[in-house]
Amino acid sequence: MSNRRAMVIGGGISGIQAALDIANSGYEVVLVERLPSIGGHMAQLSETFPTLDCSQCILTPRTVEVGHHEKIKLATYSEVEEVTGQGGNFRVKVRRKPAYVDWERCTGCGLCQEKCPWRVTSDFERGVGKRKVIYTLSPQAVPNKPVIDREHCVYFQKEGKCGACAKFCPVEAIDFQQEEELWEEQVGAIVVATGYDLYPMERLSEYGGGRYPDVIDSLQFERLLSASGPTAGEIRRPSDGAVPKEVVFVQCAGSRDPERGVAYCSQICCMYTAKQALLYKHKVHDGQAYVFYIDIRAGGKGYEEFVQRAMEEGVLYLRGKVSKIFPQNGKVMVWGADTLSGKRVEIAADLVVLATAILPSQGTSDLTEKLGIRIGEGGFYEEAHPQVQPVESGVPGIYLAGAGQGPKDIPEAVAQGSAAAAKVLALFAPEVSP
Amino acid sequence: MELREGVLKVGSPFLGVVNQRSGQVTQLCYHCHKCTAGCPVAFAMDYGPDRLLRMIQFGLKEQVLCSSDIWICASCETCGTRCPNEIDIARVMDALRQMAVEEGLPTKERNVPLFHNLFLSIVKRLGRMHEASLMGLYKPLSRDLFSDIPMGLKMILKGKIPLLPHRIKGNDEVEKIFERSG
Amino acid sequence: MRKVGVFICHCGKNIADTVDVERVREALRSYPGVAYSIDYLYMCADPGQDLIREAIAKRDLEGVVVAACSPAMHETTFRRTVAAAGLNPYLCEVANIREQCSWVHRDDMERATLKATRIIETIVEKVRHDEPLVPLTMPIVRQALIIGGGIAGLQAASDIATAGYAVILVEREERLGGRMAQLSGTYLSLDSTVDLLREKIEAVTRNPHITVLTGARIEELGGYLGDFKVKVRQQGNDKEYEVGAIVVATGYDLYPKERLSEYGGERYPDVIDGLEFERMLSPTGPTGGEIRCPSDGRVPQEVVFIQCAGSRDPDRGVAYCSKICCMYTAKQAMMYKMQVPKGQAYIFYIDIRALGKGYEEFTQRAMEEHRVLYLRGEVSKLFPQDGKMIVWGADTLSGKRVEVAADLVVLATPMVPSAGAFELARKLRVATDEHGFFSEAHPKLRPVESLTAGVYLAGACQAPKDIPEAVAQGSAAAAKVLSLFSQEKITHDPIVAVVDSELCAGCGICVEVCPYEAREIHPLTNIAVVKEVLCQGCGACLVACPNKASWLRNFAPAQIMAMIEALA
Amino acid sequence: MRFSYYPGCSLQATAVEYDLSTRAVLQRLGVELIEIPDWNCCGASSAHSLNETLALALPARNLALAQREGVDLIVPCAACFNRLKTAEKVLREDPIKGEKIERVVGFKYEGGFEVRPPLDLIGNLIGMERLHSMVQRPLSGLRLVPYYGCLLVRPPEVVQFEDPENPQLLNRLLQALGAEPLEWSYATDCCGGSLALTRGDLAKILVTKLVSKAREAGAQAMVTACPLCQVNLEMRQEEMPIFYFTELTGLALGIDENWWGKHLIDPRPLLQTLGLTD
Repeated sequence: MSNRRAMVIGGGISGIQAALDIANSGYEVVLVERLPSIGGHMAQLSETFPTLDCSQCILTPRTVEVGHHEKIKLATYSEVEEVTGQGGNFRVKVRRKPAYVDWERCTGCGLCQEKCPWRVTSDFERGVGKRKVIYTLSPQAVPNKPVIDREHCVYFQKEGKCGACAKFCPVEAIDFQQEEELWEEQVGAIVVATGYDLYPMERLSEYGGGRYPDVIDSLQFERLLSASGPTAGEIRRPSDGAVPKEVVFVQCAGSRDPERGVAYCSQICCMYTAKQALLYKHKVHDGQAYVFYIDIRAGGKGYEEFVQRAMEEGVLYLRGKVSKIFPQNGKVMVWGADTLSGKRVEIAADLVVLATAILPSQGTSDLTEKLGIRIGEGGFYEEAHPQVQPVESGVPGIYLAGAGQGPKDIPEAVAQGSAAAAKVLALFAPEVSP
Repeated sequence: MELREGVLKVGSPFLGVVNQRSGQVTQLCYHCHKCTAGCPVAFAMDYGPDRLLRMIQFGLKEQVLCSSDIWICASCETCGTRCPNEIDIARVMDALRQMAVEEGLPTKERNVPLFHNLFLSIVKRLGRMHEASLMGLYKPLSRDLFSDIPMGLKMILKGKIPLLPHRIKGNDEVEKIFERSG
Repeated sequence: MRKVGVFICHCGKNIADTVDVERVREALRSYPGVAYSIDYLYMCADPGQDLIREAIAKRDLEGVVVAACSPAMHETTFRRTVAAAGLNPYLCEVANIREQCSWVHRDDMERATLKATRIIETIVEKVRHDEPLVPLTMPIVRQALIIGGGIAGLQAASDIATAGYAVILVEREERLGGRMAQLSGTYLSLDSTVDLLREKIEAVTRNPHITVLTGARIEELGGYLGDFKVKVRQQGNDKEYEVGAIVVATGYDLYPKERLSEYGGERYPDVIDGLEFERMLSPTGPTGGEIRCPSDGRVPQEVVFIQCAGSRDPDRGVAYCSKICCMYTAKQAMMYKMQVPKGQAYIFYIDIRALGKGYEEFTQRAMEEHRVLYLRGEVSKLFPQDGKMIVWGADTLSGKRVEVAADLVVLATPMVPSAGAFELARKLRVATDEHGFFSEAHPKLRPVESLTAGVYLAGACQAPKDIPEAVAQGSAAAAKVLSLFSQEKITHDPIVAVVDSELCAGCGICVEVCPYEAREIHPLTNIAVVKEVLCQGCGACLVACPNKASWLRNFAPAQIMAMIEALA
Repeated sequence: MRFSYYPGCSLQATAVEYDLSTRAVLQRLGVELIEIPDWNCCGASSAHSLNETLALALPARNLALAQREGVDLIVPCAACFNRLKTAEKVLREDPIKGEKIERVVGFKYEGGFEVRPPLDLIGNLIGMERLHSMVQRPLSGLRLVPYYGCLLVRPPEVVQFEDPENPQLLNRLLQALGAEPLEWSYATDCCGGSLALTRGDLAKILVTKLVSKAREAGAQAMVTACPLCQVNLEMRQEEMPIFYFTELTGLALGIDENWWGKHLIDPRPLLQTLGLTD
């Protein structure tokens, strides 16, 4: 008799969808997420193509539903430590990092975050914004419970100095002695939905990634566009806070570049760049947006029309790669080419946005070893058959969803989340005679 | 504005003016080159219709308006008929020619606008075309005195080119149309 | 007068920093009908919820307003809380003073406080007029109908049946497999589709839960979510089935070649479309897998492939990209080169859209290993000359015109919805887009649901897509069906439209405007009737009704007027 | 059948044989033509190159004259036809430009009549069957390529005539006349007519190509419906006669007008070898 509980690893949109589909069918789900709250990269996005729906607005009902769901056990700030057993009967050790906050007591009032005197660069804001040392990822975080960043916490680093959070916490939830937790979950099936990271900009040295403040990556630009981001949705360049009047978007920044080991296409950049350029034009009417591209890959419903709309609204597409980016007189000079006119192009930009390559999220390869599933080229999970078994891992009981299997956009990740759920549901189905 | 080494500046109103005058959304071009591939005279052009659209997008007004392309275009409409993005390039060419003349920009193909100007001046005067007058004016001014002369004589002999002009009765109406059209 | 309690949340500093919650609390205490008012740091936290439960018990509250964040966040939380205290959950409402007030007025505490008070007062009025409601329920027929026996439909059928539920699979053709059965091999691995498909078909035909009806069509459809009644015609016989859910997987057709007159339409035998070339490549095809010119059977030495032969062409009404052509063309060119190594393959393209795992590398392989010549440009004209097809094209990258004397030309014509899809959509009461593809409920988060409850979408009927995407969608649609079937009963939000039979004139305008097919005119009484389980509470009918005979439960006209009064 | 008639400048001069043959053929087919009085030049390709308003207003004056006649307007010259259709489209569909043109010309466009080329009149309104039944002298043995050129078929949304990539009316007409229309792929490729005088070198290249393709197809002559094409094609080569389709129609209907002498390349030797003329 197999165990009819499922585990979903990864709390991005794909994992959320899988968890909800399984839980809504009456089975228990353990949702494991590495970060303190769920939502994944979708929570960082501003608006979504091609409808320009606000990402946070369409995502929040889903995260909230997960948070409330009787059948879903949320294990955030946690990672899978060890997996034993087999399809139908897995035993999974989960390790939860110490939050130094007793989440049972914590009411999520946010007073600790307000009182904490220390600000550090926020990963969630991708470095273009700051957060407190005790923090949640966003005001809509699910669960809405903070964690203390031990590395930057004065209490930990200076032997007990500070402790403001503990002093002000009305429910005495701060627990500097908290230790990591390790426990075991027994599940019958596992959905792996660990998503993606972006290629580190620092490795794109010809573009000055990491060296020039006004050369940013696309998720940073999403945070600048986002109403809940550090600039409250105003486009301000990092160096001096000025509104950039000339913005250059560079697609395939790292992708389709076998020399860098990223031979594949990251699939979503063409569309989000078109969206970013369009949103930029909506916010800075007299601004000019340029997009350097190699091929415009608008292969989805309404996508081609969306790119055409961006062009119609004045975004200038230049077909070619950028060869070099460097600062000059307060501007960022972009040397590129336009293969359609056969000309070299030089733009004095105020801001450059790099559509950096999609990589499997960190820890993907560790997890494949723990799960005994295969990893393919590019470091993504390998499906059992690329055409007809896209969500099967090849190991019975373990299924794949979302960008961990390969770059994909939200609707595809959602469809895969549901598809993986279908496999779990079929596995869990009681034997019924027809 | 030199594209090769200089700084690309796109904010120029040229694109908008061309769009407005031609009634086309030229930036929808995705440069599939179908226009140029089917253009009967692209071989003689400086750039070809597709690149010309690109240069309009770049705002390279002078290069575009001084190009031979706009005068070599035979207005055959093959490009616009086949354009997947519904850009009627012949209308764009019309707009460019009109702008080039208005701006008085020089062109290698000076005989084409010369011809059109003489053509219209005759129509303005007579209400209709008169080939003999047109040739009489065009040949010396184009500095192309001798080509096609035997052909012209042959036509006169065959009664295909009347020597005396015919002025229509309502010529004042036609003149008014010219005046009101600016 | 109903005794209402008001619970004002600080949301930490999110609200309290901008809104003076104490003043709001005091202001509400004197508002008519408010029996109790209190503020707290975090209402959604357990102590906050305890406050609400205790107040209901101690003060005999008959209605609750929680002034906090958006109802999208915590309406469910608070309704559960009041239900636990014995109050009907629909007598609890959330007043949004965070997203709609504190977050957007950070620089003006005075007016933000006033606005918050007003927002709460309107919701107090709403609660005073709210009716206690119970969710609607209805039974489910646990049998699914799949329309279309291509790869997406097969996948959906087998996933649903594997979970133990009965499936009726209706396929128009005499065989299963759809378009995939016509293909030679898949891209990337060049595996034979025949073998891959055989496994999928066998999984379906061998499953005792699945009834396969080939050569069959949907004649009629009635009923709704959980209880559809479908009439299927097969070999002239009609049979009726009851199903609880429907998956539409009707796939695609290719755009008719004859409409591409600059490419010769159907005039030239050696100009064929992508599927015709697939048949030529397929070992089960008419040439036994040999590539031959249809005109005279010779082996073509120069083959020109034309991508976007109609797609991305708003001028033709096909503004969209057909998504799969870049990849199958690369595959076809590669397979051609493998069969005719000395031949030359040319591909005219605009953008190479290698959108999938390993796809980019695959097209690179076509260029590098197989020396397929990619030319960036569109073909302007095709015509026969001396037994060859002359192709006039261009390469925008060199700026040169290109002329090829080809033996064979393969057009990657657009994917269009399969014939009859539009009529089927009408029968199913499912919306389609301007091109005739079925419309999904939300482009991002609900890709396999239609807006019609109980009808799900899979595969290319929704938009062009390739095999792995179609398979994933087939499974995804199955997951929706399985979730539905796992419920004991269907429960439905009771916030639905109601009709005042005294006022309704039976004009039928509401039936027209309802996007969910939730309304009809009763044949005997000639009055609009709401099918409550289909109603999504969108309110379109209310607005449309010329007699104001309709309203939503707990949004009655008098109630809304009272809410407006509170603002005045 | 009664139609108004706009010959245009070319048909009074370089294309006089097109005018003669059109009038004769239509009369034989029972069509009464009323030449619109005091018509003016449509501006041809010069006006639209230099001045958009003028390019619309010049043909619009002729539409105003035709409107008074209240019957469909026959326009044999493909260039004039194209310009008149362009003006008509603006007057019908573009309220802003249309109103401006009306003001410049001083009339109000009310429509109620169509602008048609004679090919449309003969092929679609009279019909090929009727035409065929009236043929007295079938053009047997005459191998021809139909040549439409540009202005009769493009842009399709303006001229609203035949499929610009594969028009059929000329082929069907030649068949009805008993001639042998040949398949070739250049029926709507440009001859460079608008550059005939200004860039004769380019026109020559285009004409040479067309004529050699016609010869390759086995043609003895080409058949046109455009005076610009006809002149350009006859000016820039010396071997292949270029017919107006109306001339051949007249010949087949037994009309013995002698317009052949007007050609720059005399077609009579060809017709004589086939016994089609004396």
